[in-house]
Amino acid sequence: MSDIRLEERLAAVLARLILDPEAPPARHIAVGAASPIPAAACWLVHKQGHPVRLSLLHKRSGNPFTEGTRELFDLTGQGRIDLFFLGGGQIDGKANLNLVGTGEWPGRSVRFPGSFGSAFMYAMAHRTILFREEHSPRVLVEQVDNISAAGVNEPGVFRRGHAQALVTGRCVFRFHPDRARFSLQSLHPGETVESIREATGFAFDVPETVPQTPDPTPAELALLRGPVCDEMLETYPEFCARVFDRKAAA
Amino acid sequence: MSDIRLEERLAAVLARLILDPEAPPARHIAVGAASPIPAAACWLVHKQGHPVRLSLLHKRSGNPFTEGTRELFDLTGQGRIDLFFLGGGQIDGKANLNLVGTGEWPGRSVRFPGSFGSAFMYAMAHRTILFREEHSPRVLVEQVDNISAAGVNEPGVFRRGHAQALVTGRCVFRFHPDRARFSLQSLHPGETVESIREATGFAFDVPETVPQTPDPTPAELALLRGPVCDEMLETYPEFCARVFDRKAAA
Amino acid sequence: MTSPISLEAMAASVPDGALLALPPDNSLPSVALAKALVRRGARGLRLLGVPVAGFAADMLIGAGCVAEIETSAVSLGEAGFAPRFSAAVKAGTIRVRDCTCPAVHTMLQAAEKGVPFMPLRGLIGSDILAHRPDWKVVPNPYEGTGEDPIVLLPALQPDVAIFHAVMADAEGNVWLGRRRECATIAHASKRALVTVERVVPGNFLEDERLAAGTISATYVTDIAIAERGAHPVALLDEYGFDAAYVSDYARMARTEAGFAEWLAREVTAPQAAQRAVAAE
Amino acid sequence: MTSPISLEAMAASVPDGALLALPPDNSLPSVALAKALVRRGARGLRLLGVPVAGFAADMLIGAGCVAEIETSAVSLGEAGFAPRFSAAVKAGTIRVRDCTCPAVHTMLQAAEKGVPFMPLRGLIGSDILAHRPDWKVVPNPYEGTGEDPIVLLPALQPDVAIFHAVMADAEGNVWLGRRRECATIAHASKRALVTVERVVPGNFLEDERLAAGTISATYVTDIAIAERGAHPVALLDEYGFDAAYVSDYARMARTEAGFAEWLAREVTAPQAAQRAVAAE
Repeated sequence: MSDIRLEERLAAVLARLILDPEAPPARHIAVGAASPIPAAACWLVHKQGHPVRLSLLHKRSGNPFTEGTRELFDLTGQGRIDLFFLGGGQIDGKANLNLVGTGEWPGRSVRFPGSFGSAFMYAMAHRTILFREEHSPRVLVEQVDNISAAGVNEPGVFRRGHAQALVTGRCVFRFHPDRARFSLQSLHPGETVESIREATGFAFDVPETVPQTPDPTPAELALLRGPVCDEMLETYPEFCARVFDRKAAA
Repeated sequence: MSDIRLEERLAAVLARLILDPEAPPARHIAVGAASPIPAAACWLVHKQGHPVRLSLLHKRSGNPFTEGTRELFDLTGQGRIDLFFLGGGQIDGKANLNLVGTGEWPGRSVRFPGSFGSAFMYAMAHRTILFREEHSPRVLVEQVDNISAAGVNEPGVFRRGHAQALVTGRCVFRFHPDRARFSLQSLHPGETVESIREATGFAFDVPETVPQTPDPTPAELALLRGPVCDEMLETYPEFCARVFDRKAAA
Repeated sequence: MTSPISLEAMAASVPDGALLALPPDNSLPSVALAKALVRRGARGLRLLGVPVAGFAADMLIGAGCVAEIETSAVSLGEAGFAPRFSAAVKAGTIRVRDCTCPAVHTMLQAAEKGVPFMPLRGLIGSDILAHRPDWKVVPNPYEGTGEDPIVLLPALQPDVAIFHAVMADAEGNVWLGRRRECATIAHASKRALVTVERVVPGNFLEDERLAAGTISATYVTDIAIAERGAHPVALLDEYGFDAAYVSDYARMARTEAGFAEWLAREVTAPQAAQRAVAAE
Repeated sequence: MTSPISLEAMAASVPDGALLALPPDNSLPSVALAKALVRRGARGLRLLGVPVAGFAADMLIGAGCVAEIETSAVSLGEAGFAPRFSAAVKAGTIRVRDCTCPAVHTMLQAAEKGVPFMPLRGLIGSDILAHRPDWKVVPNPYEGTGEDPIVLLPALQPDVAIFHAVMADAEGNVWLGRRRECATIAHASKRALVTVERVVPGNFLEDERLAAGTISATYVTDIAIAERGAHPVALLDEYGFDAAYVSDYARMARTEAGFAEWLAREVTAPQAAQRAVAAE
């Protein structure tokens, strides 16, 4: 199926991670505004019939929050957000995230927009899926220049969850908070363990055999291109036009 | 003017205390539900043309709060409530209030409804006028059985305000937080220093001359019986019927 | 999303011993559910008045459903002291954890934010504080060492929030306007059981005029339809306070026997629920 | 009660150096007032993004009005990084106090309640915490001695809250629906300056449908009418986001010269305010 777009593959990969039976159940997922692929994954899970509540931040109509943006953080503090997505201008081998900037604090080399709620969400959501399409030594670094949100904490620090996995345009890494290391879980088509090593600035574990990331099934593709796209048109018009060749009605 | 009702006199006394130029300005006053005489005093000040904001708790229409009852306490915490009224099942000579009950904690002899917000409001409003119509040794005691809200605090404890005065059906006491004592300020008609001493369970200071509490002026009476009553009919129908011989339209 | 359940099923879902958060008589209590709890014979309930308790609490206490109450006051408002509460305190058959209004809000807000405690000004010098070993006085860490004592209050997470709203929508959102203490109660509690006058189509969160007064279905465990479910308490602009009903209660509940008679007539008799609805 | 003042008078009432709290681009920023501040030549402003900053902040920074910004992020959303903010950070001409979203809310909620601090979970291990000497890590007093470190944040009281609402009423109340961070900002700040699309008769607090989305006049210092005052940001169901306008800004503001040209055309030229209104 050469007509599978990378975005579709990534959405399907994320959907399977959401449903991972070994992870805590995902009853309520929050998705940030600039995250069309994670949003597509969540809608895919929803359209597959799984009972999941989606809080799509910055959705203009039907914004689920009536306390302003505080409510997402309060919900997460209460333990009601099961899964959140985070990215990072830099991500390191201990799953530390840098959303602030490179170089001297507060980002004198390249300033990123800022940490948003990451320093809180990463510790207080039941789990986090890290997602960054660009997979390069520039992004995946040995050690982030500045830690916006820490991958693990010292023993005794209250923390509800950690990174479950890191999904990139090249592969899926599983994160192991007990040893603060990633392991390679699957390779997207065209990638090898060696190509991943070259593109990755941090060391990671490699199991004896590393499977290929499975293709989205025809059923998944049909849902993505149909009902998932329908739901996303209002919030992500450019994404839907580019990936699904669909435009919102004027 | 023998036709002045006690409630009218008390409302006029309270209004003058609200406007006392020596006290911090009363720009925003909150009044509890069961307080028709303080409410009448506030409306009188308002109808005299003074720029005062009134937050009448439990007013059904036009309730000023959109955060629920929390908002009154937040406003007071912010320092935005200049004046509050409190009473007490017992009030003692140090201006301690007992709204919990008499006898062993939590009021095994006579249980009162409870402290409401007094333990907070008394310390955090810029000033409080104590009002209790019943003036007897049962109510005005040497020492309250249980302190719902303390009249004064140790040095170093943050506190924004204290009791300004205690108004009863017999007299007006001024409170002196520096020495934690009341002094007699004025006597209602028919009372003497001796009659007050007999009716009061706590010791208080008496200046050389104690004036009589002035009568409400004809202008004050006209306002109370007209526009003040108009404002109060919805919230305090029984009070208006009894004091002003007015009934709400059906 | 959530289909309404029956009032009796809702009452059955409240276990004996649960900590129930109830709004006051001016803020949409579910008297209908309180009556259903009496009918189901609930026992050992712990009530939290947010921040004060009223008619429903006094009735539950009188009916023997309540082991403990944490509140800033119990009052019938214009109808006077709460008679069954006062009797239970005198008899020592109820544990009272006296509180003060902003402390109730603060403890719930701490639970709402998922933090273990929050500070509150005032309270120092009060015997309410002296009787609360769970409230701690610490020096303000933002002042010099040991200065400026301030009270810390622990987060309080009720087992069940119970209140009455005007309406629910097809998604399970409920609308109750400005009475936002009910939102805080729902956010802070493990479960929220909400009675409503009616269920309407649509989604309140899609309507800018209604959204601000809506509690999201995220927090709502179950909904039951109970017409005039706040009665005798007023419900916004839907119906007024039934002062005669409460006065009658206050008079009869002065004695154990009078209360029992009232309860039989208004709550436990077969047609009591329906009669109560038509009572005003 | 409050008579509306002019936008320019409102801008004049904001002193140089003031700490201004601004809502984000999805929550009713007053872009109209930000432009008026540029026109009046405000200097040394300290901005607080609640919890993030967007278009208005980048413009104020580019125009040289801003000495310091405290925020969890500055972003133009889909239009990418905030160009004048990024340039100012690189040049070292702005002090940045990096924050994290719930910490902004918590510091304002502490001011709203009048307490000196509030705790917040998370943050530990982040360099954001390491660069905030005003945030303290203390052992949770509700655990055993020295256990469970938790962060305390000080109350933050802005000098001026600035936002745009849909409408004001005759009493000076303003209505903005579910965007309740604006209410928290108004409660926490010393003054609140609110631009509105229109002023209508009546009192929103008398209307159960509108009351929940209303900010009481208690908190509102002044109101100015600014039609399309959030533009290019969306305003509830009143008007949409003007993506082309923001993209054009993002492109021109990549350089100092391009920004100057944009500013002259859209803000400081005599008819700029009117043109901006008609721009979509």
